[in-house]
Amino acid sequence: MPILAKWYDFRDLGNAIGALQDQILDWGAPDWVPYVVSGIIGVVGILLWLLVSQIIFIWIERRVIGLMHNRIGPNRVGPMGLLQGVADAIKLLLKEAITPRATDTILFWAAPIAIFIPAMVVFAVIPFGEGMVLSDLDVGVLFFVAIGSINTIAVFAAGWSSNNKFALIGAMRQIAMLISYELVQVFAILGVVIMVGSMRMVDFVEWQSGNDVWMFAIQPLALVAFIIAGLVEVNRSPADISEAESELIAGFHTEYSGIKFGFFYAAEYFATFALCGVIVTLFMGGWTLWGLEEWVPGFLIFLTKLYAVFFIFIWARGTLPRLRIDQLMAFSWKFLLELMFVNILVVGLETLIWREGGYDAATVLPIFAAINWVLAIGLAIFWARMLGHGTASSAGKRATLTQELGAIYYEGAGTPGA
Amino acid sequence: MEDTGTVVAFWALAIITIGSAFMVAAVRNLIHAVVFLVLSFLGVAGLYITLSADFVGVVQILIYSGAIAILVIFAIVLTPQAGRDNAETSMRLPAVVLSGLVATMLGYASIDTNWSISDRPGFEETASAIGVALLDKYILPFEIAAALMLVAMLGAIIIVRDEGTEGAAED
Amino acid sequence: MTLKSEPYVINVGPQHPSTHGVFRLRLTMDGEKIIDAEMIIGYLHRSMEKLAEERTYTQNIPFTDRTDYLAAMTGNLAYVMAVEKMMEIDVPERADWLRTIMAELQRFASHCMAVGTFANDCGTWQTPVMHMIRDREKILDLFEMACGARLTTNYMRIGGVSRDIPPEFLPALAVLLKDLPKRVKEYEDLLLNNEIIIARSRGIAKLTPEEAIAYSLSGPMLRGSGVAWDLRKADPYAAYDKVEFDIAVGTNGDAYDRFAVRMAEMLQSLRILEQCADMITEGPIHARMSTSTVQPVGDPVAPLVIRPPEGEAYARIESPRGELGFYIVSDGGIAPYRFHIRAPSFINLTPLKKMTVGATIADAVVVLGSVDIVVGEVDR
Amino acid sequence: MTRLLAGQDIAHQIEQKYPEAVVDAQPEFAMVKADKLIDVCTFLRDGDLDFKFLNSLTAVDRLDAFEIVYHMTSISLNQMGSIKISTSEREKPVFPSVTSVWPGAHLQEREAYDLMGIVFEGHPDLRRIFLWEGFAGWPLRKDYLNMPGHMAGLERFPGEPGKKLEGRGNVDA
Repeated sequence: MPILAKWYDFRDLGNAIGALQDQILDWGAPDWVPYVVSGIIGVVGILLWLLVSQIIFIWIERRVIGLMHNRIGPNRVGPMGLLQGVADAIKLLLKEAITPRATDTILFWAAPIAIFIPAMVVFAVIPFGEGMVLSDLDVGVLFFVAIGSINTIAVFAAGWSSNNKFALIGAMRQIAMLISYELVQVFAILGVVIMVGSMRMVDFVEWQSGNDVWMFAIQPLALVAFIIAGLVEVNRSPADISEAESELIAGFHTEYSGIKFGFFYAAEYFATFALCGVIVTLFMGGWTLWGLEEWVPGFLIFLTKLYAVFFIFIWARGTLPRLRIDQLMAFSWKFLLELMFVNILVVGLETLIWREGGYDAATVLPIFAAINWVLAIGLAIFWARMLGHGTASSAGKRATLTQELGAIYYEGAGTPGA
Repeated sequence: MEDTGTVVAFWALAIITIGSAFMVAAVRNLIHAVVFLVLSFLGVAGLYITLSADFVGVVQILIYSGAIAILVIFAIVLTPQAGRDNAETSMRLPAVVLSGLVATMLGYASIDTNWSISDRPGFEETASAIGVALLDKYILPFEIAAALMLVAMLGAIIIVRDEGTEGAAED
Repeated sequence: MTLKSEPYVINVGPQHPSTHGVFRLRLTMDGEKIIDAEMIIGYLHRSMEKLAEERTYTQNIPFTDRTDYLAAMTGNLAYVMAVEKMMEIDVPERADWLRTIMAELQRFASHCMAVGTFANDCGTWQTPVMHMIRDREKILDLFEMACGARLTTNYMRIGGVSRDIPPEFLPALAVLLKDLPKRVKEYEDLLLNNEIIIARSRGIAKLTPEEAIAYSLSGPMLRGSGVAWDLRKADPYAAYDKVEFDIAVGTNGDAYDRFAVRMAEMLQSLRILEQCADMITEGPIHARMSTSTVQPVGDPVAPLVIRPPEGEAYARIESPRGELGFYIVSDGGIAPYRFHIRAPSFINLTPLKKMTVGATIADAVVVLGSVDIVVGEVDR
Repeated sequence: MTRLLAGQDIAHQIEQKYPEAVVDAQPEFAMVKADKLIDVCTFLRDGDLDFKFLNSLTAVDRLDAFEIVYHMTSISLNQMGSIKISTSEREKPVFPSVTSVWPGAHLQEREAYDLMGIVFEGHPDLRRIFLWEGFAGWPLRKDYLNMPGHMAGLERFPGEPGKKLEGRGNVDA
């Protein structure tokens, strides 16, 4: 496929690595050395990209939120404030990492690392481009969910060991949220896996480019649920409950300072990048864009899509207020999970009909898309009405205006927030 | 299984698993014990992956270190009487002797028997193989397990429910 | 199988992002539920009532800016009206109009802060409050144009106002009155119908009208519980009897309704300002003081030392937070014998314990946001 | 307009129910006996005067006596009135607490206790509200931390001609 299969054809990084491996073998190294070398190059590549994009995204996020607040955002450090990320990193490095006296030192020291590692390991599975996935597990998506579930322990260790009431409440809230939204996340992915028929990340991309359709067009409900569950998992507003500034100072990482806090801060960004990566791979066609990947290197398309999804998270953070912890839990157990069950049932039936009936994709996919869109919207409204959301008593109401002095307008009908 | 990478990985993971399992019993602080337990779960998951049973390995991470560890943590945190350290027992010596005996017996048994290496090639697609096996060959145990878990969940809700009805009901 | 859980105490404040100043709330928690709430105040207590006894009536005017620093104009107006009531001075009409304009501008600016910080407490990342602070800046510019100060205005005098508004004030006000209503409608659509804010504040800290009156709440707290009681209508002062406006009333007495009442009052303030802008008359801005007071050399209009007759007076106005009253006792001296401030924020906090017990920390923050306290006025 | 009820009208109403409760009736207020306060206030609240809203409760130190001034409003009738109670006890003035009649007085009575040292019997939680527990003295009293022979308050502007109040010396030119 690549015309110039030379090592400098960077459209497919595989060439460079392939040329390097042959070179090493010519030097007569044992057979496992090129395997290790390409692994290291892959890891270093991802690490560099992560650090650079995190530093840039600190600036982009604060600028975009600044524009939403019609103020300027960081512009002091470097030209147009571009070095803000670097300044933050240096500041965190130089600050003294205080360990409060009565903490459980081993856990206190281990928690930031325990949060940082899963956020990095997840990138092994995400396919950046053609042949550019660090380890092509055929249980790729499940690996992403499993690693996501490890940082629950790390959050608990952080909250428990810093011996601070606020941290403990934050940690307990975080664990409760993570567990209930992990279910929703797994079911959202299940819908997609059923339709694609495999859990390999590269298969998702090939399925979507093969049928020339993006998965979110066929399964909107799964995308919405996955984004909401993702928001909760990476603890970003409107679900940043455990570090809700207005209530608990900074949730489970109240007691951390210096580079330990830097790890928490970086881990949140890396987890969000990973989440955006998985969203793009599962729902938005990974590195393919209707044939554009022939000319433009796949990973550039993938990264632009990833940054676009990240922008949606920033947008949500800038505008939406925060839910209370019990409302968030009720939303997951009473609303999202039921929608996911129905979604899996419908997708399962559709795939069964498609596989058994032997129809080809072009005729059957538009029908499925129509069914799923109508189902998503209808089901959401119906179920919300069932739970009493859309009814009159909980609608927004302006204050009544009156001229009559001393009159009583109290109805007392308002039901507490559902 | 013989190339150097997996052997090195095997021995590294074995040491991690056994070491953290031993630390679970030896360490004083209960929460540290749980963290070491999680470490040993991850070690076992690594061992599965060296045996190229990747689906089981990943599910091991998801289920054991993701859910069951949290269960254990909540159990520890919510039981008020549980002191935060491994209780000091006078049975320390007999425990060591007994575990030593069991360890040597198992070690001898595993080294002495000559395991027959099956010649069938390893599965590439482990996930679908397990899925197929679960849903046609072992469909009955699969359904029974599902029913059992459902009953257990309902039981848990009922225990909490009637105890908290007056509190939870109206507000 | 009851789980034995011992309650623990959490200090929300005095240094805390959402307590609107140095206000400390000590909560005894059982898990997520609050079982006891106690407010500890006094961190900003400057004992103004003692200081005022050592200064002449005119020297006390700057104190009234600093009790409720978010609504300085209404603070001046209340004190000045109390002294005028004692000395039976009637204020010229232009001064009345100026006082009404300044009071309504101050109400709009203060409600901007109140509504913005309430949305903040519900969790929005400072976005609404930033937009509202931008509108508040425009009003502070008007204040600066009128009396040179943005926050502690010190604009009113006993018998009138300190200086007339410059010629470019009214055109600037007209420009402002053209685009502010659009802004407030935008906030209403964005915040009033926002499901998450409704979920967070509907049904929180409900107070029936009888409870609200018994706890002597006033302002948006009282009107939020459905009692249509507004001092601008009940006891019209300055030029309020010459302008048309409505009283905004809530129907469920919860945090959401107080928030909705404040939003509606912002629109009513703009309506009053439009009428004042075109009905304002020319004329003197300060009453001619009777000779019984000590006349300084030079300016016969504003006497340096005012000596009210012996007696007492209680005057009250509708400040953005509620009924702001001044009870002044005079013994014929040049300084007030007793200077008592009836602070609406302080008294609106009476049912705080009843409102927060049983809720969670997140609700306690929303309740505090809906009460809209200014700690300078709470502690005096 | 809010109708200001004269002290005499209020006194007249009170006398019908409690004949000997009224001590003095001035245009601005009606002075009531301290020990009859609770009955009078409950009557004022529930009677046809309908004073359900307590505006403010203020303690005044009249050198020879302590006064508590209650301002009340009737929202339904748009009327306002005020009553006073007084005691000459200087060391430990004690008054009955009206929190049972108007819960709104809770914080205001604690403030009066904290700044003026007036004890309110029957108050559910009488503690200092602004100052810390160990604070000595009551700041708002006229004789608080006074220089001997000098009473607080500006009586005459230095160099100002005009009459000088007895017993109220201040820094004289």
